[in-house]
Amino acid sequence: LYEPLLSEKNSTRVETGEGDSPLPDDLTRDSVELPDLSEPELARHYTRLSQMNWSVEMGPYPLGSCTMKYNPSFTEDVAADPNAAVHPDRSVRSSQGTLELLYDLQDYLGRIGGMDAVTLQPPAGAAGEFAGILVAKAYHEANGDDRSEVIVPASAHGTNFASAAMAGYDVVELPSDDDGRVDVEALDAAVSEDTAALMLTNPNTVGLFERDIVEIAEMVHDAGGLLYYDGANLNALLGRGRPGDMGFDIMHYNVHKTFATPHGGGGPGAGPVGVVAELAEFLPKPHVRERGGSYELYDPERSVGKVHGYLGNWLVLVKAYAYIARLGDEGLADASAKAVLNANYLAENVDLEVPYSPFHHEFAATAGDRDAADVAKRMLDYGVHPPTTKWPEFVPEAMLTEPTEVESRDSLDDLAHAFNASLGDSEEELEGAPSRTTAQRIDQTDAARNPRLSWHALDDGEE
Amino acid sequence: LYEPLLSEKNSTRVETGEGDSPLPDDLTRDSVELPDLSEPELARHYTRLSQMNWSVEMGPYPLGSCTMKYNPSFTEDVAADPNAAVHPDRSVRSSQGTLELLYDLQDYLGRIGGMDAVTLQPPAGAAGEFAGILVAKAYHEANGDDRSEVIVPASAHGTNFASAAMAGYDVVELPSDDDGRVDVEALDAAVSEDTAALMLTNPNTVGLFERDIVEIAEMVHDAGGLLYYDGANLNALLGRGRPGDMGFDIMHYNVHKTFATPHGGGGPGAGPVGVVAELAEFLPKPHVRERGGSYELYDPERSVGKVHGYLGNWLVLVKAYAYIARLGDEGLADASAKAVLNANYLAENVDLEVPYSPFHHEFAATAGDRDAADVAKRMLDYGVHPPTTKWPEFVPEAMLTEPTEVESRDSLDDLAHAFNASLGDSEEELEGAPSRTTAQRIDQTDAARNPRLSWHALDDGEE
Amino acid sequence: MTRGSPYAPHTDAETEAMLEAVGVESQEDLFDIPEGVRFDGEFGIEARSEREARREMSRTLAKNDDLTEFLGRDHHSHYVPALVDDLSRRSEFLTSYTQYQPEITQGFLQVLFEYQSMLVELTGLPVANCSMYDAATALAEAARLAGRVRRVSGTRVLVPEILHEGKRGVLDNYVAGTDLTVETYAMDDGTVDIDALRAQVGEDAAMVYAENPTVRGSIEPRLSEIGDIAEENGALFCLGTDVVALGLLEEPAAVGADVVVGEADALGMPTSYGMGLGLFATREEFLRQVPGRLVGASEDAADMRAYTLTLQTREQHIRKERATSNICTNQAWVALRTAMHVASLGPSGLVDLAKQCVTDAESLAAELSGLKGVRAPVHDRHHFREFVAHVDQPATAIASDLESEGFAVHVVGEHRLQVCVTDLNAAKTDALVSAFEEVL
Amino acid sequence: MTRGSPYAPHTDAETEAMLEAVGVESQEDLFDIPEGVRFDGEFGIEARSEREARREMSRTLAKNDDLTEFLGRDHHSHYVPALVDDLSRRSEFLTSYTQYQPEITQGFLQVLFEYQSMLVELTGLPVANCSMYDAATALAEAARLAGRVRRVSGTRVLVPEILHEGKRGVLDNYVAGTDLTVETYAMDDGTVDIDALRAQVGEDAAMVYAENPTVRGSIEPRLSEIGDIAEENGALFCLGTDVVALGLLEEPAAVGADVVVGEADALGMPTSYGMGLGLFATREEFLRQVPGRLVGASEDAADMRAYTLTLQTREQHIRKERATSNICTNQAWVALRTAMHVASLGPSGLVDLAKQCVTDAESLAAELSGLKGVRAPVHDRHHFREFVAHVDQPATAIASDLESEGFAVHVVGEHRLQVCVTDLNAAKTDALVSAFEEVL
Repeated sequence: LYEPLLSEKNSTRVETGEGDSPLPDDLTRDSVELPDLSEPELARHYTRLSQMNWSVEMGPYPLGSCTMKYNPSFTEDVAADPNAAVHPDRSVRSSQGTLELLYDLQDYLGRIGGMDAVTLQPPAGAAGEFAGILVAKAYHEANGDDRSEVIVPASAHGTNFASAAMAGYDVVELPSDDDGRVDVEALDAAVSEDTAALMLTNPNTVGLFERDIVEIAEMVHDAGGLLYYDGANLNALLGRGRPGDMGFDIMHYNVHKTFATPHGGGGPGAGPVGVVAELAEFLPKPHVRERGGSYELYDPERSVGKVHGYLGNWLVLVKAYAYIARLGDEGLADASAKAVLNANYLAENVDLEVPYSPFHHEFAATAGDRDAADVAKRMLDYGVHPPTTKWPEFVPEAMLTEPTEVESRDSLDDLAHAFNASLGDSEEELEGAPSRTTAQRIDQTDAARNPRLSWHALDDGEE
Repeated sequence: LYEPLLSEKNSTRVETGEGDSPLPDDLTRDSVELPDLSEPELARHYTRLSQMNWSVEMGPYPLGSCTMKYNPSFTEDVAADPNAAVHPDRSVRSSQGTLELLYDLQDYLGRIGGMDAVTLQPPAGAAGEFAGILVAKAYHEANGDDRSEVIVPASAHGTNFASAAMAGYDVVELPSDDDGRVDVEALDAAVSEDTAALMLTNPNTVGLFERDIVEIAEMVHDAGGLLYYDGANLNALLGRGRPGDMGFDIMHYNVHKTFATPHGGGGPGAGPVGVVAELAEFLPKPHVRERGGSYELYDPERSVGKVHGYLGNWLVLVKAYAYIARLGDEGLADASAKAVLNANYLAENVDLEVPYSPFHHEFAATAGDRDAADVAKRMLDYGVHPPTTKWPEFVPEAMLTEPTEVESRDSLDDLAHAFNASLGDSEEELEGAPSRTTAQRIDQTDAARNPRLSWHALDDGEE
Repeated sequence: MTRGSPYAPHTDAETEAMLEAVGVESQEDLFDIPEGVRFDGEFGIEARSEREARREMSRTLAKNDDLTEFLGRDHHSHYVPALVDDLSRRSEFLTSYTQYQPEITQGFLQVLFEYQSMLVELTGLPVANCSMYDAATALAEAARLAGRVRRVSGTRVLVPEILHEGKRGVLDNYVAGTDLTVETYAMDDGTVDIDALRAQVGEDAAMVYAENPTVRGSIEPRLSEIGDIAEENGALFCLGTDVVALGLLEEPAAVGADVVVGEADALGMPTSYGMGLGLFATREEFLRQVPGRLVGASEDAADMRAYTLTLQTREQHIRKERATSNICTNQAWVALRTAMHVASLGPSGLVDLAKQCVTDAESLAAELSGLKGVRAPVHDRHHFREFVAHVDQPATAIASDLESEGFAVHVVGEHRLQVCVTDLNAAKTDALVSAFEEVL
Repeated sequence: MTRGSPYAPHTDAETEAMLEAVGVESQEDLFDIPEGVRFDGEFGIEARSEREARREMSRTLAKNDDLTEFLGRDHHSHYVPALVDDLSRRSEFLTSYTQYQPEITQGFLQVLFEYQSMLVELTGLPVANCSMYDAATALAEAARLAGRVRRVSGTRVLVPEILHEGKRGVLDNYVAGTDLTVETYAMDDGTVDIDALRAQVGEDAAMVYAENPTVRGSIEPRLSEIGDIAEENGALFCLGTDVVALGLLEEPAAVGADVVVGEADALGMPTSYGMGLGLFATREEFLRQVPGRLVGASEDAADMRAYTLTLQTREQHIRKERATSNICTNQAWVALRTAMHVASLGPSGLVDLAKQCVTDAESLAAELSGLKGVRAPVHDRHHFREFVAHVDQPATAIASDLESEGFAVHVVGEHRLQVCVTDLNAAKTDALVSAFEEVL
């Protein structure tokens, strides 16, 4: 299986001066060289490439912390509605459909997270984190409160650190306790009048619920800080517990995780941010509200401003709305139940130790004396996608596994088989893996040492 | 690669009496047992099955006489227009859009074939043949002319024989001459006052133009017979010659061949039938006409009646219309030019004798002392779809090859390579082929000797 | 880049090189067409860009009025899950050809095998083909089968007097080339008049055809008696039905059906101006007389289960004029969609949908009957999806007025309308009733 | 079959068996949530069937008025070929995750590599990442990059006074946590006032940002001078543009651009309420400071070319708070669509489309200028897609009246409207001009 680059098939250089040019020469480039192929050739190119790609419609995608669920087809049709294809600079009067849908989604997300106000502007989870931290910062500044630190558990997603840093905060890393949860004593030591916020994921990145969450919230609040909820693992809690009820002040939602919008090979996502009432005036602008049966945009009084040029990833939000409307209360609660059941059932059938429990929607198994990354590569040969490996770091040779609710028992059994068969294979087989895939093991080191980032950078003679 | 049957994944038997039944027991069945799977499981089932299937978007599909061209995506979108989803029993007044489109398509096809009137009712090419022969029969009967025979060249498509027989005609088979064309002397001998029609494909099934077509037409007409054009090979003639101009009285169009509607793994197609003015009153009912700017349905005066319960395969006709509208005069003429060029270029590069020429859109190579079917199976191992084999029968070990205009020179070169590499392989390799495919060589004899036509017929223990 | 066909990939340079390889100077040189019958290519059809073609056709289609259709009469549709559109449009399915090379078309073959299996389950008959064009051609093929099989000596095909005109028309044409004749038998209050049929049938009958539900939506209460009458007279019993009705109504095999025909595209397809999917199932003994394609299971050289088109010696490309039928291209992709829809529903979903066809029709008939000047259903029968309503005023006028209100119903008699309700229009029944009140 | 989530495949029996295997009695037993913070599951959100959800949302969206939009201002769209919708929707692309296992995601990686390559060609810069969220975040990331790179010592980011408010807002937020400051420089007749800029820039500038075309559609005539000014003062030159403009206007590398940002979704996406695709390209020397993902070529164990995400040590999941950016999920699928659209156009198609953006805007401006009370374009510049028109009457009133006639335009001043024309609305310019006549 090998598909040449578009440029290797046929390229043409076109002079912009050919034919009539509506611009003087000094305003135009001379020429442009691009692939030049017919529609049938392009259709085959992309069809073949698609056949060289794993997806959630092909089989399990148990990447821990990524919540790769089935993406219902009908949500695509809704997003393709011609009436959804509107420009953000239309008048509010002529955009009532869009605004109503956004308003209702704000409302749904508020209910689901136990939050009082929700912005839909952040175009991804990390952008949501950034927006949320901006809100915290604006809140403290409004109080004349100069705080310089954001506390983040060592096991947190890398984005938490980066988002806090982007907002100008110093990041204070918090170690885990022996049970894999927040070390409350360490937190007590870390929290101070410099603490702007504590960012937490709950269940955390090994699937454990932070049992001391109420105490943690009190500690942070007593010090004048805010509690931020990273929504990456919200799928474990749907209908079972709400961040707002646990004392969180700010949270983001990852709609491509919890609400099954397609991940699209890397994006687009959407990272709505919910806040408690006290923080609503700081949300990004504009915001949608309802007045006398119609919907309007307004700028919250002390808005942090913009985190996206317009109002975010609209079409993704439409799909998230569709998913929530389809499931309703009963479906949402069932999603978390089955996600947790699946993780527990799978762990039961995988021949690996799981150091931390009781876990919920995901578990961090340890590959012990095997290299977790090699085991993962070998799993590819058994026709499944492997879990997240070597993360979180405090679990040795971690294989962080999240099957989600969409897997059937049969497919979990297949997945367990792939784990166990890989573990039973020799070191040589592991290091030589994968061999039954489109590409064999790819040299990452060389890719980074000798970056070739476009077809221009490839040697002509290379195959 | 193996995908279990739906029934092997999960089936449930449901009693129809469960819950409230709105009918008395004696009007209902007791129960029904069907596959019982969730949407994610079904999505994966069909996605995996699709990945076990060749299609024209994967590569060349050079089946001679089948004209497997690229099917433009946009035609699907047009057919999915909600306004196309109408019921045939609506009033004419409320169906003007559908009727206008059908009327215009009748007109387009008339121009393309050089015919005076066209019915769109036949749901496939063979149904078109049947409808056309019914028209011929009605015409003769209207003339008080009792004719019992339809003449068909030995090299014709099997449907010609079957359609004529279905209409109650005796089929007279006409041999080919040494040049691969109609044997005019033999025709002279065969034509008589019993001749209802001669059915011809032109270019014929080895791609040769029937040079004596004008003489042939005269012979048939002089005997009081009609000349029928089988449109299967019309792609070779687009914009170059029209059946109506050659003396044909009746013709069918294969829209999934000439006009690129997708073949759908076997159908649906559409087989419109064009006739000269004299025969228009015999066309199936109802027919579309325009009166004072609006469109209506009417029954032609001496209509042969119905060949489909309604008006045929509407959604297929919409796609054909879209294709014709996209190409226009220039595109249609280019399609035939490139189809013929591609066939000639490919033949030039294949290491096989092509006994008959000058061929147009397709050529019948002979595999000589190799088994054409085995060569074809071996070609599968080289990643292409092979040509039609062992047909037409008068070409020994025929490999009837029709690349169509959509192949690029590169893909024709790949195809030639697959031919030549297969021919270079040993008998053992040919007989053992294919080995790199989803399934290896399939036992056709056993399938027919021991028919297992449903999952009910499979032994439980079978894998 | 390309001029001419946007779907021909040749650049000018490539065309030149290829002409040179072939050894001719121009494309025209490749055509061996006598001068007298050459054509100059001027059809007078203007080429459009993709965008223009879409816009133009979209405008044309928008000339169809925006009506809520309460229409049925052999062309039914139900809500099609998005899954079906999405997966059936995958090019591997949509743009593939008939499975003449089964080793690389196992996917489609398996889907067709599963489709056949679903129909076997639903009809109770062991052989189902993988499609006819529509119910009308399926019925006509059934009659031709009856004319061919050895155990039938008669030549008369009996069909109900209330029958869709399209079915009758196709049947007439399909048997015109045989020694079969078609005649009608009487109905009694919308379903078969059993006594009349018994009296009429005789030993020279080749086939008795009955429908359940009928084209009027009535559910036949005495199916097995019809089967018995046919059997006793040496005729085949052909039953017409549809794929949803099969989920609830009596199993055809259980009432003695020899052949089952009908529409299967009530599942899987949107309303599509009568485009259909003919289902065709029969007994094992008629296997070699079946028209159309059959997919069977077999094994490959590695002894794995594999699927293939089978018993092709029945077909026209092998048997020519002695084939069981001339059908070649069929409705395979529609069958794929139907199979996907059946699988999406599952057994409970199918049974529930079928029950809804009964209850919704019943409720709507009752509501209409509550209006002054309307009586429904006319027939004292249970109904499936649709029913006939008597209206005191002229039916044509009422239908026309309803159309102005945005609703379409059938006119089936001077004072008779026919109304069909499915999950697609069920939410609009109140509006229909109001419109009736308005126009009565 | 299933209750609860329609996308969880568990039958009751399977659930029971799995619970037993796990060793608990009920699903609830698996949740380790203290009683005080448990939730009862009652959000008050009603579940809908797929059909109901579609119908309801379709009705809601239909509340958007049916307007012909002549709107642009950083959110542009062109006709998207059906091919792009069809192929991008293939589930192998749409439902895949980031390519952390490159051996089974070569397809998407190659598409992203091709996307990067197209941007390299169009910008003339050797490094393009595989997406930012939108032009605004791309600009903001460019400023942060300028703040990080060694050769820049200044801290002032200079942006044009005419700038989309969304870009300015995001930029302000992205630099708030750094020592960078943002200030505006003057424009002259719609494009950069070169002399004012030269006077203002100084040695403490970190970055000079200019746009071509501007948010008003004006084509910048003195780009290379801006580049020179930036270079002479040790600042980076960041150029904002879009993927169509790149097909015709001056090549950014040729005018000294260090970073190119802008919207790439002008190709590949329908109008989508501001959803974007931030393009980001830069010089080789800044490679390790680039935000976002990069796809590189490498080899696999069989020495075949293969693609992989590379230089990930820049990213947050490795480098945490020292990452070049917090971006993780990006707009990969939009980039795939854009690449497909560019490939569909080919070089001639892209150049032609860009030329059309100039000529259509020019023609429409001329036609509007022909009306009494309108003058267009206001700026004595060439324009791309859009331009500003002076209207004698209050702009708000005219825009509102035009909306009643079915057209949307921007109000950008008391007496200024902005009008954008692309292939999507070009067929309606006559109607727009008539509507103007109507409302003036």
